[in-house]
Amino acid sequence: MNHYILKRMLQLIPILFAITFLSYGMMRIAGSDVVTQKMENTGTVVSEDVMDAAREQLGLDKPFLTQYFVWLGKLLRGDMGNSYVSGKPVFITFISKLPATLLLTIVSIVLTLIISIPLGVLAAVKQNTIIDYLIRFCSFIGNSLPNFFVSLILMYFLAIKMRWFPVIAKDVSLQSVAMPAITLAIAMSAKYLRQVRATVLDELNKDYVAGAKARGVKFSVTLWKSIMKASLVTIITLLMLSVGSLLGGTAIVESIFMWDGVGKMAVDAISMRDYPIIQAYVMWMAIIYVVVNLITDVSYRFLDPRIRLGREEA
Amino acid sequence: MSIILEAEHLTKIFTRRGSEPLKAVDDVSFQLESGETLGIVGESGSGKSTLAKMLTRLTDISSGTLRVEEKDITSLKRRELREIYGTIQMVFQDPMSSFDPRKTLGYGICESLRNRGMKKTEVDERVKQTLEQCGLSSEFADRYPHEVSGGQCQRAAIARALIVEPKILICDEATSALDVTIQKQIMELLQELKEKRGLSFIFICHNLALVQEFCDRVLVLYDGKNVEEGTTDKVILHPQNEYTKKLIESAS
Amino acid sequence: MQETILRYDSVEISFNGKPVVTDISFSLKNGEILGLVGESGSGKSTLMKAAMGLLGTTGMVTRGDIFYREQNILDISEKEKRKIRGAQIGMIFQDAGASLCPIRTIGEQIYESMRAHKKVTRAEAKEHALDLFEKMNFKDGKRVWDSYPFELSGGMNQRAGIAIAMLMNPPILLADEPTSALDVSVQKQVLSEMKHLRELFGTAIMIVTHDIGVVRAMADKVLVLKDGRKVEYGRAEDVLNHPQDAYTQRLLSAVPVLRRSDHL
Amino acid sequence: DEKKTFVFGDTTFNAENEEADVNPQNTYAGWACIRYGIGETLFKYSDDMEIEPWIAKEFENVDELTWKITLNDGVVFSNGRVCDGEAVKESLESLVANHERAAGDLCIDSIEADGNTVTIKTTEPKPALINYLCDPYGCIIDAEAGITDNGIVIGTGPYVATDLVADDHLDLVKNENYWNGNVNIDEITVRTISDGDTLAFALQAGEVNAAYGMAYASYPLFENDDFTFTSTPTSRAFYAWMNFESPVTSDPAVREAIAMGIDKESFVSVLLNGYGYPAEGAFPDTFSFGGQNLTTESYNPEGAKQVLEEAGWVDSDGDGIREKDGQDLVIRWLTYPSRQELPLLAESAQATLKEIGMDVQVNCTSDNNTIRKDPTLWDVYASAMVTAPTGDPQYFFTSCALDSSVSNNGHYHSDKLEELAAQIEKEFDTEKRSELGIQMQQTVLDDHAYVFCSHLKMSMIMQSNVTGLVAHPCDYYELTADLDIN
Amino acid sequence: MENEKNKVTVRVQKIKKNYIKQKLIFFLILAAALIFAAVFSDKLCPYDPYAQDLSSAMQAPSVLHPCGTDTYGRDMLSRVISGARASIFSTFILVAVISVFGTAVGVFCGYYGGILDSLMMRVSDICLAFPGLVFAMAIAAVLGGGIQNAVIALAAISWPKYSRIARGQTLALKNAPYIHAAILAGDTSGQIIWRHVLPNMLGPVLVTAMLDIGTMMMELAGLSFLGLGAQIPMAEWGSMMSTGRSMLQTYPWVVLSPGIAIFISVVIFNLLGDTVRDYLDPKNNRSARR
Ligand SMILES: Nc1ncnc2c1ncn2[C@@H]1O[C@H](COP(=O)(O)OP(=O)(O)OP(=O)(O)O)[C@@H](O)[C@H]1O
Ligand SMILES: Nc1ncnc2c1ncn2[C@@H]1O[C@H](COP(=O)(O)OP(=O)(O)OP(=O)(O)O)[C@@H](O)[C@H]1O
Ligand SMILES: [Mg+2]
Ligand SMILES: [Mg+2]
Repeated sequence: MNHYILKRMLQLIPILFAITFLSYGMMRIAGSDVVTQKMENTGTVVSEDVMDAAREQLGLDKPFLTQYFVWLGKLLRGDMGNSYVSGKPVFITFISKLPATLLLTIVSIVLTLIISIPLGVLAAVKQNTIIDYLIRFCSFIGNSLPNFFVSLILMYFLAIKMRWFPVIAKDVSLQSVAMPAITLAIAMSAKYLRQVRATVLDELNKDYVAGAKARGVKFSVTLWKSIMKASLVTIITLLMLSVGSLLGGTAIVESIFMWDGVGKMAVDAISMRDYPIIQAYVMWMAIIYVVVNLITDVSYRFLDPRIRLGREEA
Repeated sequence: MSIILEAEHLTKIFTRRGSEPLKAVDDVSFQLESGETLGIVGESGSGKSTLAKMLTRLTDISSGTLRVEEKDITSLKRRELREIYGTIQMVFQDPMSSFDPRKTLGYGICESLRNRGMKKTEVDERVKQTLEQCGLSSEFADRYPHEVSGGQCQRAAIARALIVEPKILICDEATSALDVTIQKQIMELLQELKEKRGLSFIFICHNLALVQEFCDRVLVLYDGKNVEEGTTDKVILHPQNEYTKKLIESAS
Repeated sequence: MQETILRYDSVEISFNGKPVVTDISFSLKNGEILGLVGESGSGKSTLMKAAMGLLGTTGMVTRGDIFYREQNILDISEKEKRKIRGAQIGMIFQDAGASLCPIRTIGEQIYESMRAHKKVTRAEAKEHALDLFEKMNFKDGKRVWDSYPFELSGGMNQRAGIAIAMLMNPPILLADEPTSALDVSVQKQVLSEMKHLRELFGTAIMIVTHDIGVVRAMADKVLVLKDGRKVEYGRAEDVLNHPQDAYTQRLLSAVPVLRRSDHL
Repeated sequence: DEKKTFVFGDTTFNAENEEADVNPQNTYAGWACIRYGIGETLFKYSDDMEIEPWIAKEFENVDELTWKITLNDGVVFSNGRVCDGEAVKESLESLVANHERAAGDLCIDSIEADGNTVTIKTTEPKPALINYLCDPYGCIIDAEAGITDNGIVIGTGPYVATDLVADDHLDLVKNENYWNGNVNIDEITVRTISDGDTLAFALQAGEVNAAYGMAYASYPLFENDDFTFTSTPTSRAFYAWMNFESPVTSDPAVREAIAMGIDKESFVSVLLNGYGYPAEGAFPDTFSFGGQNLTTESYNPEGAKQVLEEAGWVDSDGDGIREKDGQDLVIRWLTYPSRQELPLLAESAQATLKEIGMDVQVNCTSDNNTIRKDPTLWDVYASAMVTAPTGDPQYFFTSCALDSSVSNNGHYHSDKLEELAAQIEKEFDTEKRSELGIQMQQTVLDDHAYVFCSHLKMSMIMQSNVTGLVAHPCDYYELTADLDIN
Repeated sequence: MENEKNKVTVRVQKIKKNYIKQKLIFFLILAAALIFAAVFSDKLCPYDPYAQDLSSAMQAPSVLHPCGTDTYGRDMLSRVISGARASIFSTFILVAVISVFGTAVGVFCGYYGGILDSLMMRVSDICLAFPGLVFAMAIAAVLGGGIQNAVIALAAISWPKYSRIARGQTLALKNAPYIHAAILAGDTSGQIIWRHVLPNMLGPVLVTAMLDIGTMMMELAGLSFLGLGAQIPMAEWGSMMSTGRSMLQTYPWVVLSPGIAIFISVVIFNLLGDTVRDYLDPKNNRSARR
């Protein structure tokens, strides 16, 4: 097991290398840099000399490869550099914003589970009845609303009409995270509900369900003890795979709800060409993605005895 | 009689991540003469199917030598093997799954002829002929696997193997999925082919009664090893090996 | 005279409105073994599933009745059916391993099934099960109890499935090709255990098989089916030794027989 | 009695806008310092954009290079330190040392402090020195007290910054030592809310008391008794630059047609919901050198068609687009999305110019600054710029329209303009500078080098119980001591 | 007993007919109608979707303008119809490209295995681990905004999903007896992939693709929100919603019209996907075809 985890961690190294190099390269060919970007936003004019001096100071005048390896060298010494825009250390900035994003991610995943599993199971069990159609219809709605639009609707109803939640998050608290998390959860639930339904339907068709029935076991017992347990592997795979896209996809919701997390930070950093921040973001997201995948694989071993005890198939 | 297929010290080792390598077939040698029927028996998991796949090179041979018509085919490439498949053909255990569910039976049957560049009209004629030979009317060519019964499907599978006019036919439990009446029809068909065409058979089966009825010689596999070999009557009526004895004991 | 415990009365079973089994009547007495033979697709499994209420959403008994001890088990509520399933009528599936949930231990599932019908503790259930395992010639009953289905061989799974069905000691056991997935040697043990069960508890058994040898060895009566219709029904000796119907004759003649001596 | 708290929502207070904190010596963060009432400058602009006293009482232009400034008595920093000549000297010296733009603008040679007077010597004649000192970077801060890690400074304004998280919020409390009157509000939070719709919802929900920077489309929501608007024209102009190197826009007829083909009135009244002013020249009418003094084309599609027709641009193949010498009249219109008015302008110009037979292809990208450096990639560049940040006309021309201008990417050249620029460089008389400013605008308008479309009407919306929040033409002053909630 | 035999209980079975084929045809027609609308959007628009009339801006839905008008006084109905072309075509092209490319890579890797397989799987790992947003924004920055580039950006990060599905399927199919039979028939690897592997894995890929049409519409809308979507003045549903979002309270029809259009097409393609899945499901087929 430890050996396995170590191996996976080692696999991370080339991925990180490739990803950081890629993002460095892309940002470089993207043209424009933080110096011009800054100038434009203020709507004023600065001489070329001043801008060149600023570039030299940031090392932006050096060739691309030199810049990358300088960055990498610093990184290996534990120094992620300073933001070009705010001048603050990248690591501290990133770490200070990460909890907000993690909270948002976790709450929305939990919400997604709470919504999609019961509804998905219900739709599967009541396949082709009015309940099934109703649930699926709702999932279509959830599937066809862009999340910036969902946020507006939620703000309008929950904050303006109902006054349940504040429009703008004042702190990193459950009440503040509610609306952004619901926004993310709506789209995800719509997707997962259908996956859960499909998975449960698959399980329902398996022989062991008939077997349990023939032994006189209550359907509800079979449903929760066997079917759910069997479906959980698929559901967890789906969820974990989406953690990656979720962490990256929070940007829009974060900036709409003024949720001061890393997604919003990344969007701002990209539009400002703040390379050190972008690099840190890309790198951390990749690490989180790989770690989450690792956790998924490990959790399979607990959920599915076939993987835990059996040999891997050739 | 000449030796048409010769296996020397064939071994197949499966390596699996995180577990010991498994010798599915362990140093098996035998010879098949033309026109002869060799039965292979053994309990489930003893390596019968693996051996069959090695003989057709559908799986790689870990060690040993395999010769067909005196030609060493042990390590031929997939491309070079295509020629050999004109000599050696195989009928699979489960007839339904050996046909592509999305293609008609006819498509599967004539695939080998088309690959050999035969003209369409000629192919159709041959398919019709072969199907009839196997006791199916030519309209079955247009059916899909799920539209026919297991017995019909198995006959189509035999037709597919026979259409290239091979000299060796390997039947991997070709009848065990079928019920006795259909099984009997197929056995009769095979018997007829044997007599008319002088085909050589390798007949994998766990039904000793069938083996006894159909085979000239028997080879007993146990745990991948060749534990006993000899004429059918000798092996079944006077088994030497402990395992063979047990097998025959429980069969009756 | 033994009591009739299960009775099929002019049963017709349809899938999606199309009858696949028509006009089947027979009865099963206490301690009787009925062999069900016939070509594949003739409706053997369907007949059994009908008694268990396992025909699914598309299947239904469209004519006739099935009585369990004078109670018509087709028209009772799902709750009452559940009480009968397992406890009164046990079933062994063709692939009994697959009728077990792959990710829960055999023990858990045995306990769960027993709990569905009576109040037992886990320990009692285990004791009971290990007892039966021993009788069925399982080498290591404790290990089986703690194993997942995939950790056991096909034969072991099949036996485990049979054991679960027999544990509840149902008066009726429906066995759908219980041994065709097994090695010949294991096959023998299982069949003898089923016979033993009948001797001990007077269990009535309905067994589907392709193996005429099995029928000959076990069955008291034989029902031969073809295309969903009854071809022949009667005492085993009569049907097997003096088949009346052409199909039965063909069936019997197709069975290959192993010669154990040089003489024919 | 109860504390009065006030929440202000702003879409523009963020690092992207170079307002990462409130330190006036950090790029453009001085805007936040002055807007939110933390710092004050020596002089300020009146509503007519005239220089008024603030920390300083008066100034005297001793000679071309020497300025003597007298401070008000009793000005104190929020920490209690007296803001005397020495404090101002320290502040300005630290500014010049740390802020390149300020150093370049002010050209300070030396500063001397003597009690309440400060004498500044410049290295070259700087007629607009006092104007420059009104720029937000000129906020006088207590240089001794220093600047905290998160960029908080001590100023003389009515509010004191206590907490700051860039791109998120700024907390202010009442300056108990305020020198210039009574402060009504005890605590203020300035929230950065980058999404305009969120801000609108927050204002509706009452979570913010006043807001700046919403989408125009949201304005009708607040046109009722619960809310109050305050608006004023500013010198932020939305205008199009012509590329004189492009084969199309180097044709004077095309430029003239574009000038005639843009419907400024409708753009302002419909697309900006009336929250803007059609522009004549570079500066709004509130300035003495504003657009009221100029003559330029108004929307006249028929006239534009005629101009093009006469210049040989005709639609011969009937596709609605004119061509000349086999070349279609295609205008590549470069602009960027960060100012919500620009895409609106592009889209409306696209439609009106289509009517006169031009095919406008819009490229709206945040990468515009790189693209516009290459004159082969665009024909018209529409941008937003504060044309007179210092209340003086010279800045606009030196930065955009002269041979020496860094941003003259369209390579516009006019002998006449160069000459006028040389004059204004040396002119100290405000009235004469105005006059020159008008001539210079007229020159570029006659060449159709720029089309000025509209000026921003700077608008803030507040709950109706808020008083003392008034939009100012120069965009600098927002939260003042007058602010109150009833 | 004898008497009872005469009274045979008869039960009527309610036959739930499986209208899968009809359903499939129905949804195919609807999808075809959508695509038709997209292709012939020019002809179907009651007004020129790009013709501005600022004097009639922001009109509520009426007989003249069933979906109202937008800020520029353009007819919303015409814009929604004409937006079908950009939205549906771009999602179609996107989904087509990623599903074909991803499937090809997956089949290739799954069938041949080896170093190439590990390499491509690492590449797809990298694509999956790379934050999509950064990728999209970087692409937009390199190539400029615009719907094509948004499509390119999404394509670059979405293909691995298909290659994973295809690879898994291929690995499963590779050892199917009928593949062995094809080998014995003398098929080359290419012929096996083309004749047997691809047709048999089409189902899951096709279904994923159908469902992806909705997902990708959402993703495009999200990119539009960030200013990376369609360029002015192109009518595209996602960007129409994004630019119109401020008008939700004041002029709701401007944002709801494209929203409903997205909803309808997402529903149609989702239902089509579901039906295709049902249709390809052998369990349904057996009873339907027999
Ligand atoms: N691809 C494979 N990878 C790993 N092990 C395999 C593979 N194929 C077969 N085996 C193992 O090799 C052994 C022999 O299998 P094989 O299928 O040849 O048995 P068999 O004699 O044909 O059995 P049956 O009568 O059940 O068909 C078994 O233990 C099986 O698990
Ligand atoms: N769920 C179902 N829907 C429709 N038809 C069905 C269904 N289940 C069984 N059938 C049909 O009913 C008939 C009888 O099937 P059944 O499984 O009872 O046969 P069997 O005699 O048990 O065959 P085998 O020996 O192959 O198990 C077959 O023709 C089969 O196709
Ligand atoms: Mg085998
Ligand atoms: Mg059956």
